Order: sequence, then C-alpha cells, then structure tokens
Amino acid sequence: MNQPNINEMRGLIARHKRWDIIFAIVGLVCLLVGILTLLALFGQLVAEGLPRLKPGFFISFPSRSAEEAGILSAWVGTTLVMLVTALAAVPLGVASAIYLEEYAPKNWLTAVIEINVTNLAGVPSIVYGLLALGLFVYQLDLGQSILSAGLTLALLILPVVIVATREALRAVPGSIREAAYALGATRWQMVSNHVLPYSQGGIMTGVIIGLSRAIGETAPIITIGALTFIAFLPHPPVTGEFPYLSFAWLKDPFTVMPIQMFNWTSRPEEAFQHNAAAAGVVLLGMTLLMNGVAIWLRYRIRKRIKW
Amino acid sequence: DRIVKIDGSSTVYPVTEAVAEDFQKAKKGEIKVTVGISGTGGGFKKFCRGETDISDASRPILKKEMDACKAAGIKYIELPVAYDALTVVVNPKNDWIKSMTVDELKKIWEPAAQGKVTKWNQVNPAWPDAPIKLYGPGADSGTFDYFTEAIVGKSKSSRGDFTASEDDNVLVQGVSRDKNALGYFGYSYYSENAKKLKAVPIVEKAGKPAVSPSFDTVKNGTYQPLSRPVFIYVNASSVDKPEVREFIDYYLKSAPKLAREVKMVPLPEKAYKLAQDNFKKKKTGTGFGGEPEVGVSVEELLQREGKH
Amino acid sequence: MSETGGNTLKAEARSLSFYYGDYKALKEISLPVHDRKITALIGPSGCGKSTFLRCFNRMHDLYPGNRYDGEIILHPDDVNILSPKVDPIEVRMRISMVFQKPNPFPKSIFENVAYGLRVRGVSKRSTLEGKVEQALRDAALWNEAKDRLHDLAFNLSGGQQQRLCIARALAIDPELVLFDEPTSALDPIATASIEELMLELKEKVTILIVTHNMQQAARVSDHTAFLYLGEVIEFNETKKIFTNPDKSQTEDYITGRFG
Amino acid sequence: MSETGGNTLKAEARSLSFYYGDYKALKEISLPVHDRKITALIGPSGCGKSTFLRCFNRMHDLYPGNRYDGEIILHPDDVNILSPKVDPIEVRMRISMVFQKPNPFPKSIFENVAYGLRVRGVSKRSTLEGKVEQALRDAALWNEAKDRLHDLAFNLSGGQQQRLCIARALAIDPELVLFDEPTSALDPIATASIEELMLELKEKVTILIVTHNMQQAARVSDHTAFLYLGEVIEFNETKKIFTNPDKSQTEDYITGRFG
Amino acid sequence: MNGKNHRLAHSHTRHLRERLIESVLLLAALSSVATTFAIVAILCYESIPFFRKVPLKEFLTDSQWTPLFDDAHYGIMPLVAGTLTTTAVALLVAIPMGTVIAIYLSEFAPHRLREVVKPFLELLGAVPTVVFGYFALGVVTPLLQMIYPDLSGFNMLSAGLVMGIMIIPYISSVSEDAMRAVPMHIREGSYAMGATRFQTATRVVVPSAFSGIAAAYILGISRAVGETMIVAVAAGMQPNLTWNPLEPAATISAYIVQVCLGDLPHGSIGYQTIFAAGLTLMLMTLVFNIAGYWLKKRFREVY
Ligand SMILES: Nc1ncnc2c1ncn2[C@@H]1O[C@H](COP(=O)(O)OP(=O)(O)OP(=O)(O)O)[C@@H](O)[C@H]1O
Ligand SMILES: Nc1ncnc2c1ncn2[C@@H]1O[C@H](COP(=O)(O)OP(=O)(O)OP(=O)(O)O)[C@@H](O)[C@H]1O
Ligand SMILES: [Mg+2]
Ligand SMILES: [Mg+2]
Repeated sequence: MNQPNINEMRGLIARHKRWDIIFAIVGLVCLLVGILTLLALFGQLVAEGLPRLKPGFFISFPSRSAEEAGILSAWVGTTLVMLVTALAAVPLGVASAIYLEEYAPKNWLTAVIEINVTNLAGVPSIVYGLLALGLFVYQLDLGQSILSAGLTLALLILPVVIVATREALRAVPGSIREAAYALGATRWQMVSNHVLPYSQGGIMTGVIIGLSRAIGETAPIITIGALTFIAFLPHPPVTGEFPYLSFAWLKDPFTVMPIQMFNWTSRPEEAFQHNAAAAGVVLLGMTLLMNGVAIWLRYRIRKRIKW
Repeated sequence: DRIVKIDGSSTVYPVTEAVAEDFQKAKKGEIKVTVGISGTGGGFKKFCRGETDISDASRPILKKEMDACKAAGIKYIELPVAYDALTVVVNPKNDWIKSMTVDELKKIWEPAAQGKVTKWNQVNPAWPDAPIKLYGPGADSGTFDYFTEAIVGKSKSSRGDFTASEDDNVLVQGVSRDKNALGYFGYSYYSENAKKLKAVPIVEKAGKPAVSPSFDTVKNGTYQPLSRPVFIYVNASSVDKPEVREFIDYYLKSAPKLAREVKMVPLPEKAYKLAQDNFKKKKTGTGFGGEPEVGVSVEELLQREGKH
Repeated sequence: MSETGGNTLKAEARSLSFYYGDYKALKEISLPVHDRKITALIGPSGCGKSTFLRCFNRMHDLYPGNRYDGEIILHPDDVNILSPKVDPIEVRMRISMVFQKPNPFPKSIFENVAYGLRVRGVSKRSTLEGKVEQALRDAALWNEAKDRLHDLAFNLSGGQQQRLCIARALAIDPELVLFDEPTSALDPIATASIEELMLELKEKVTILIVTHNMQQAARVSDHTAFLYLGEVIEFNETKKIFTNPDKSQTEDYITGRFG
Repeated sequence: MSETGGNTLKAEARSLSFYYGDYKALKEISLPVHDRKITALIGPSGCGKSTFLRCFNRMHDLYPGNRYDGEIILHPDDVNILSPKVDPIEVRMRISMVFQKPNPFPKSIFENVAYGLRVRGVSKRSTLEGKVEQALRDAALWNEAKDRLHDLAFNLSGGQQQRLCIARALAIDPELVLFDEPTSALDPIATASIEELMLELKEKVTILIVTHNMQQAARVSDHTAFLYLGEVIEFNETKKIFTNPDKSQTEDYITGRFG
Repeated sequence: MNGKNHRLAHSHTRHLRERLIESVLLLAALSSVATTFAIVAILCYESIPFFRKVPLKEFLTDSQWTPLFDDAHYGIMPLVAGTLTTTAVALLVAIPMGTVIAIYLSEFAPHRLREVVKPFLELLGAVPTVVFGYFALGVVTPLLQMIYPDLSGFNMLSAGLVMGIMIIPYISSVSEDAMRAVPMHIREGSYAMGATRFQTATRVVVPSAFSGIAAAYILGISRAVGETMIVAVAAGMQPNLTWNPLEPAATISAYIVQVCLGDLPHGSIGYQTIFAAGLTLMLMTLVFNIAGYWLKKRFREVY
C-alpha cells in the first residue's frame, strides 16, 4: 500500500476512532449520571440518617418518639417477605421462561402467554395489591400475612424474572443444544444440564432487578394490610426443638422497611425524616446483601462462560 | 395470642400509635396491638368484614359503610378521640394577610373560582396584584371533604386547579417555597413547621374575631369552622374480649396527654368522660346519619341517638 | 445388532426428501447403509450431505418449518426412524453424531466426554473415568488432555475441540456413528489416528461419514455415495466408485485436480 | 507496498512469544513472510498455528490475560505491529483474516460481504454491489448465492459459510491475508477454486495460510514453516521442505502416511 | 440389538417423566395468564357499575377528570395524557442512556469496572420510589427551575426524568446480558475487518442482541407506564389535559394509589373509578405490548 493511501486510511481510522472516543465519553457520562444519582440519593440519605444509624435503631420497635423508634419489626418483616418472594418468584419465573423458550409450540397460546407476560410488567403495583387482597387475603384465606405479601410481590416481579430468563436462555447457541440432543439427551436433560446452567448469569440479572424492585415496593403491601405499627416479631422460623423449622411465621402480621419509611416521611415531625433516611440506607444495604449472592454468582458464571 | 387489630385513617394514626405503644409497654408485651394505615375507607372495609377490632376514622362512617357493616352484622361504637384543626397557611413572606374570612376563603376555593380567581386582589382589593398559588390535600381525603363542607358549604365542592398531594409534607414544601402560596392541611403539620409557614387567623362570620388555630382555641370551640373531631370505631363484639376493653379504657384515659404529644388537639375532659360512658354502655351506632356535618360539638354528638 | 456382519443392512433411506421451509434440499434419496461398514458421502459443498446426515438423528426436528418426506429404516428393528411415532431421543441414544463445526459444551473436557454417559444414567465415578479415558484415547486426544481434564473445553485449539467432539460421540457405544467431516480441522497425524480408529470401530459399529477428502473416502470407506444438488448420483462399493464410476458426473468430480 | 515483488519481505516475526495467561503457546518464533508470496504454516493440531496467525491482526488483544513478547515487523513501514503504540485497527485494516471456524455475522449474505467496505466508509450502493459480487465470485460462491443475497448467512451450508467468510475477507483489498484452514470445510472443487484464487491474489497481496493439508501447502505455497509445540522447527522454500527437509521431525511429519 | 426392548421400556418412563415436567412448566407459564385473568376479572367486575353510571363516550371524550368533586367529570383523557407524557419523558432518558450504558459496559469498559458498576446501577431499581419522588421534588425540580424559572413546582418533567433514571437498570442490565451473550467469534469477525469498537458494537453486537434489547425496552416501558409514587409525589396530582411536560399532571397509576389509600368509602362511585382507570391502563399497555410483540418478531435475529 502506498504512502498517501496509508495516510488516507489513518485519517479514516482517526475519524472512526473519534466515534469510539465520543461514545466512550458519552457512555461514561451516562454511567456517571446513573451512579452519581445513586450516590447523591445515598449521600443525602446517609447525611440525613447517619445520626440515627446506631445499634439501637436496629433493635427497637417503632415509636411515636423519633429518637426511640427503630426498625426491628421492619427489617425482620422485609427479610421474611423477601424470602417468600424469592422462593416463589424464582422457580415460577424460571419455569415459565423455560416453558416459553424451550417447550412452547409456536402457536397462538404461546403468543398470548408471551404478550401477557410483558403486559403484566406494566400493571401498576397497586393493582397487584387489589388483586392480592381479593385473591390471597380473602379467597385463599391467607390473611394479612407475610405469606400473602410475599406471594403478591412474587407475582409483581414474575414478569421481570420471566423476561430476563427467556433472553438468557435464548442466548445459548443452537449448536450447544444440538450437541446435547445428539447425545440422546431428552429435552429436560438438555435444558437442565446445559441451557439452564449456561444462562444462569442472565437469570441472576432478572432475579436481582426483580428482587430489588420487590424490596422497595410499598403500595401493594399496604393494600393487603402490612402494618405500620407493630411492636412484636413474627414467630421464629427456626425453633430449638425438632423439626427445627416452623412455618407459623408465614401467617403472622408484619411490616416492611419501605412502609416504615413511607410512614416516617409523611410524619410532620422533622426528626422522623432522619429515621426515614436512616431506614433508606439500611434498605439499600439490605438489597445489596440480598443480591450479593446473585451478583457474586453472576460474576463467576460470566467469567467462566464465553462462546 | 391476644392481639388487638386496628386499621384505618392516617390522620388518626399518630394518636392510636402512641396509645398502642404505651399500652403494650404497660402490659409488658402480654397483649399485642397492631396499627395499620389504609385510609378511612380501607379501614372501614376491613372493619365491616370483621377483620379488625378498631377502625381509625378521620370522618364519620358513611352510608355505604354503614350498609356494609349492617350486612355483615357488625355493630360499632363510635368514639371521638381528638380534634384535628385544619390550618390555612401562607408563606411567611406574605405580609398582606392578617386574617381571612370564611367568605374570602370561599371566594378562592369555590368551583366557580376555577380559572377566574387567579390573583390575590380579585379576592380583596387591598391585597396585591399577584397570582395565587393554591395547595391542598387530594380529593380522596377526609380533610378535603371537611374543608369544602366547612368553607364552600358543600362537601367535595371545590375548584380543581390547585396542587394536590396526599402527603402533607409536600404541601408544606410547596407553600414554604412560594411567596404567593395558600394552602391548608392538618394542624400538626403546621405546628411542626411553624417556622416555615404562617397560619392564617380565621374569621368565622362578620363581626366575630379572627381566631388563630391553637390547642386552646380548638379545645374551647372558638376556632371555627375548621376544627373537626376524629374517631375510632370499635367493633361491638370485640368489646367482649378483655384485651380490647382494656385497650379502649387505656385509650380514652391517656388520649388527652398523648394527643397533645403528637400535636393533635385533645377533646375537652368532659367529652372523654362521655365517651367512656358510651363505651361502658356499649352504645352502638353513629351520631351522624351517614352524612358529613360541620360544626357539631363533640358533647352533643356523644349524646345523640346512635343510628345504624 | 445382528450377530453377523456381512452384507446385512444397518439402515436404509427410502426416497427421502427434505425441505427447509420451501427449499427442497434432498430429493428422493434412496441409500443403503451396510451394517458394520463405513459408508462415505461425498459431493460438492452445499449438495446436501450434512442435511442428509442430520436426518439420521432427527436433528432437523429441532427447528420449525423443516419437513421430512420418505423413510429411513433402521435395522434390525425395521422401524422408520422418521415416523412421528418414533421417539427421536431413542433414535439419538443409538445413533451418535460428530458435527461439522466443533461444538463442545462450555464445561470441562472431562464433563464433555462424560455427558453422554450421564444422560444414560451412569454416575459411578470410576466407570465414567474409565470410559472417558478410553474415548479420549480413541480420539487421539488423551496425551494432550490428560493433564487438563478439568479445564474448559473452549480453551482447546480447533483440532483439539474436534477430537473432543469425536471422543464425546464415541463414549456412549453407539450402534451407528454419523461423522460430518470429522477430520477437516485435523492435521495428518491426528487424521491418521482418527481413520485408524474408524477402521477399528467398524468391527462393532456402523459408520456414515461425510468427507470432502477423496483420499479419505477411498482409504476408509467400504461404500461411497456421490451426492449432487440434493440427489444421489451414484452409490456403489468404494473401489468401484473410485476406479470405474458408472456416471460421468461422478468421474468428473472425483478426478478433479485433487482426487 | 513496494513496487517490486521479488524477495522483499512483507512481514517478519522476531522472537515472538505468546502467552495465554501463564501458558506459553508460542516460543520465540522468528519467521519471515515474503511479499506477494504464499507462506504456509503446517504442524500438528494444537502446535500454535492459529495462535501465531492471530498475532498478525492482534486478535489476542480482545481477551484479557493474553500477552505478546517479541515483535512482528510489517514492511514497508518497518513498524512493529505488536507495539502498544500501534493501533490494532490500522493493522486490521491492512491485514484481513479468514477464521478456522466460519463466523458469519447474523446478517444477510450481502451485508456480510459488504461489512468491511461499510466499515471503511463506503456506502454507495453501486460500489458495494460491484465489490460484493466480485468478492463472491472470487470465493466461488456467486452462483449459489446470487439469488439469495438477502437471506440470512446462517442458512448456508458449512462450506458455503466458509466461502462467505473468504469473500468477506477479500472484499476489502487487504495487503496481507491470513487464512486459517480456509478450505477445511470445502470439497475439492471449491478448494481448487480457492487455491486458484490464492495464486491469482498473490500478484497483489501477501498470503499467510495455515493448513493441515500437506498437498495444499505443497501446491500453493512458496515458503513453508513447520511448527511444533509452539516452535518453528523448520522454515524454508516449500520445494525444499517437501523434498529435502533439514530436520528429521519435519520429514517425519510430512511423510506421514498422508503427506 | 437385544437391548432394544429394554430401551423401549425405559423410554416409557422417560416419556412420562418428560411429559410431567412439561406439564409442570406449562402450569408455571399459565400462572401468569391466570394472574392477568384475575386482574382483568377484578377490574371488569368493579368497573361494570361504573360504566353503568358513566357512559363510555363521556369517559373517553370528556376533557376533565374530577370524579371526586361535587361537580364530577369522568373524562379519562387527562390521566392518559399524564401517563403518556411522563412515560415519554422517562423513556427519552432511560432508553438512550440505558442502551449506551449497556453498550459501554459490554463492549468498552474494562471488565473490573463492569462487574463493580452493574450491581450498583441495579441498586437504582431498589431505591424505594418514594425516595425518588422526594428527590425529584426537592432536588431535580429546583435545579430545573434554575434553567426555566417559570417551571411550576410540580411538573411532569422532573418526575419523568427521575423515573427515567430509575428505569435505567432495567434497560441496561438486561440488554448488557444480551450483548454479552453474543458469541465472541462473531465479534472477532468484525474486529478482523478493521472495525472499531463502536462499529462492532453498533453494527454487529447490537443487531445480534436485538431480541434481548427489545425485551429490555419492553420491560422498561412497562415499568414506566405503571410507576406510581414518583409521579404521585412530584408531578402534582392534578388531572390536567396537557401534553406539556412542564406542567403538573396526574397519571393513572398515581390516581389509583391516591384513591386506594384515601378516605373514600369502598363501593362508592368515586372508589370504582380506580377500576375503570386501571382497566384503561391495562388496555393501553396491551396495545403497546402487542405492537412490541410484532416488532420483535419481525426483527428477531438468530445465531
Ligand atoms: N484461549 C486459550 N486459552 C488457553 N490455551 C489455549 C487457548 N487457545 C488455545 N490454547 C492452547 O494453545 C495451544 C495452541 O493452540 P492453537 O489454537 O494455536 O493450535 P493450532 O495449531 O491452531 O491447532 P489446530 O490445528 O487444532 O487448530 C493449544 O495447546 C491450545 O490448547
Ligand atoms: N437452515 C437452512 N435453511 C435453508 N437452507 C439451508 C439451511 N441449511 C442448509 N441450507 C441449504 O441447503 C443446501 C444443503 O446444505 P448442506 O448443509 O446439507 O450442504 P453440505 O452438502 O453439507 O455442504 P458443505 O460441504 O458445504 O457442508 C445448501 O444449499 C444450503 O444453503
Ligand atoms: Mg455440511
Ligand atoms: Mg487452529
């Protein structure tokens, strides 16, 4: 290649690379906007709530006096509700996604299910609350309990889990499926031994953003009757004697962190705003903690699998 | 487990919460009390299904709810527990308002004002030629119902072009930031933010003095017509449960102190006495006819025949 | 499997047509596959060799819009394996395949080879280890792989991946093995060992192989079919095809500069 | 590009080592690539041929943990293309590559071939069409593809995909083309046309080809390097390598049964 | 083959097992349909009495929504306009930013950064929306007012902007996963042609991951349409037939939550309005989703 040509090419590359740089900057800026917003929010919460973030805050019940009020019943409630939500939404969501992606024949029923799933994602959360009030609380007689709340939130995040899982499943190349089938694997073996393990990373994403959504939800659980003042704890899930596990807590009344926050933010006293902020910090911490396992797993999986 | 279940209005919630907290401490945790917030309407829905023992209500029970309770065979005891004084507020920088008459307020808030009354001097020529920015609670709230009834004369009759929010703190923010703002909400939000707001003294009728909201003016009945009682409704069959009985006794006894503590206005001593009597007698039914009413005194109310 | 080798048939395509949607990729192919013999399919790129091979383990079932017409009879059962009544999984349990592009699982080398056995319910560690080693030895990969059995298969070179896929297909003792250009990514030495392996294997199993290497077809196969534009132009004993083909098209093809 | 062909060098590896993490896949390789000649790399599977080839267009840069050591000098500029100062994109603009596994884009056949041109800023429909047709003709795919230019490339057969990738690499008039087993999935006829193409191409461009087909190396290349375990065992004119290699290892390899 | 009968027998149980698994999975998939049915049933059941009182024509054409006022009007359009406007603002933020972030993380960022940043971005989705609401009202609106002093204290713009930021992780995380799943050898093909990162990302990776990206968009849009608290706090709760994001307005979901937690008696016409509004929202999202479904089907790429 002669010299002018090379210069021409360098010019072209420089022009193209300008886009690389522009994009990298734009990307970084977008990222920063997101992260900075989060940091701003978090900083605001910390700045406001720090004085309240003392051990006493975690082990006291709500109270009319802001200094004495704590989040014991709220964080215990959130933990238990999230447990139910995760246990219900993840298997149900992953199973639905597997059905839609790997089993469903391409017919109208599948199309209906598919449209329906994404449609559900747009239903306002309060409507899930109305549904749950009728269905879980009254029809199934689960009462205004941890179980009802967990199931409600599970329904709420189901679409997110399903959609993310489906995309993860779809990303597994066809050649891998062919290889498994060719060895005599049944459909389920193919799915459970290959497609599912290889798509765990994407599934984790669905679980993470689903649970993150659930943990911050207020409206639907207010509708089904989460309580704002509750100064006792549910039955412990683990007991000292055989069979060591107890399910009485499922039917207990409860409150959760966002409701506690919601309540505090709407109090007239300024001091409660600090409590709300402190609770916000704890809530974000809990979210990270809750998602920690999923985040770690996703990291491991994505490092290992490259097509 | 011995549990007292309470749900309902967010306005009454602070008092009930305070009582529940102290009651549980006094009982050393033997009796559990839960208090929810799902609005007066949501509270009555649960109450009339027999799911709660007590319902917090910022307004009297209405016809629809009475019917629902009747259909489910639920009788209730209506007990006023405190006053909520609706407070009209303006920005502290507002130097032209010394007091307002009900008529002036009506001129601003009545439906006919929508889109027409947009400047202060349209209401009173002495006031400046500046836009009015209005803030108020959402049309779904008992506060809105009461204010419209008391000022405009007809419940829910209001102009629509004002900034509404469920959350009174949002209204506080709105008014405190805008020199031309005017808003109304519960007294407790004013008293907690008294530095950022200015309460408007109200002249009930021409010739009467302008009265500012305060514990005393509400309690002695001179702050009119914007003070209203708030209630709890007790399921009559729950009264058979000793824990509920003990709780209500405790409630009525400690309400004067605790209401004040949460910045609500306690009823006169006599009213609590009457309420206790009603409760002991298990006097069921409401003193209202399923319709909202303005300006009734609590004592009178408690002596009325209960309607079902 | 019948006890004698000889000239019995292992499988037989009977006027088999295949459609990708509207496109007819195979046109009434009839072809016998002799038991415990090696049958080679040759023909220019795009003539339908892979398509034909993939009919034998019903791979085309996986995609919508594909359609078979005609039959493939599997002996000694005498069933048409294309019939919708036949479970494709059963077919695949008995017929294994090495694909044209190596497609290892994103698992360790060991797990790749062991997978077919696991599917068949084998889970005893020692059995698995023995079989995996044997299969890797057969596929001439043992020496390179024995120290990194638990490494990811994706870190192997192209040819190593191909041999891994061969090992995977052999570990399950199939009755019929379909090879789609198994040595295309292999060097002569590896190719030689795979060809040797095929000759050994044919004691026990039937082999159907697609190759574009004429010499390979000539060296290892007993019968050869020449496909062109989705049709079988000629089928015969390999010796005959490569020395004295009946059709001029066949002759043209195999005597191309690279015969 | 210098005006005369002759014995000038196009590129030169100078004690090039390459590491996949800790694993040293290439060991101090030194190798000249003559201008407008075809240089063949042969060697057993896993010896590092692909790894070596992929150094020339800095493909290894895409993965973390990979490390080069040593130099590859590109002439006539005399730059070390491995130097971090050199923009890999510039290198890739001048050196194109056909991969071992065909890797078409999930686009139409036309867009696959046009891609390199679009990347270079060509967008005039008529220019694109002309170049695409020419490239497809060169890669012996035009007849099969001309009626389905707007079909998805994935629906091509294995060999067709490979030819598509060749067409894609040629459409951009590179100075040096790296072929990683370009004909492994091709039948003899297609192979012949690709080889012919290479011989034609060498009028204008330099070619570095990995092949495990000894005959192919012998037929088309001017120089041949024999790699083994990451080292160059021998490099020489092809004639010399195939008739009278210096090293016994080389001889063993090329005279293997399949020379 | 003498093992054949044995294999057939085995195949019987295997077949049964496979069918069983398939049925279980189908049931799981149907659970979401059942949810929809239940929601629609509840919404319809409760809105029938509403539509008995309010003719559909009035519902669709009246330009005022004041069902709780004495002078009641039941025109849903103000709420629809508010919903669409806030959604549009949110999407104008979230889709470009989410996509850019996804591309940046998947194709540009060093992988350390990516693995650290992603979970933090995902935290954005976990912040209780009330907090976002106050952020919009207390931080974003005043900032915007520095640019447009005339901006009203409650407006759809700041609610929409903040909502857009909240939705970012929905779009960025799911699309980034989809892009990451594009096989490396396809990228190699592009880089080998001399393409820059940007070219590879936009011309090869994004089209290859289109289906996943579309799914992410649909999730994001759905989330925006249904989002409640941010709008309730920051947009003014004032049903206002306007498409101007600088003005205050109310959305369907904000209206629903407002009434749900308010003091209205259940069973009254005021209360029933929320079901009619909810039904409207369901229908709106249904239209979006059907459109999205067809688009996605048409553009799906396979590898
Ligand atoms: N990504 C990787 N990580 C670790 N090791 C690798 C990686 N890719 C290749 N190797 C190893 O490097 C060595 C050289 O691989 P390379 O792909 O260059 O072989 P090759 O000569 O092209 O072989 P073939 O003819 O089979 O394609 C092999 O031992 C292989 O296992
Ligand atoms: N999925 C598909 N959809 C449509 N046409 C296809 C598909 N797969 C292959 N074809 C076409 O069917 C014909 C036969 O393809 P096949 O893969 O069987 O060829 P082949 O003989 O294996 O060629 P090669 O030696 O190149 O692998 C080709 O023309 C090809 O383009
Ligand atoms: Mg093929
Ligand atoms: Mg290689």
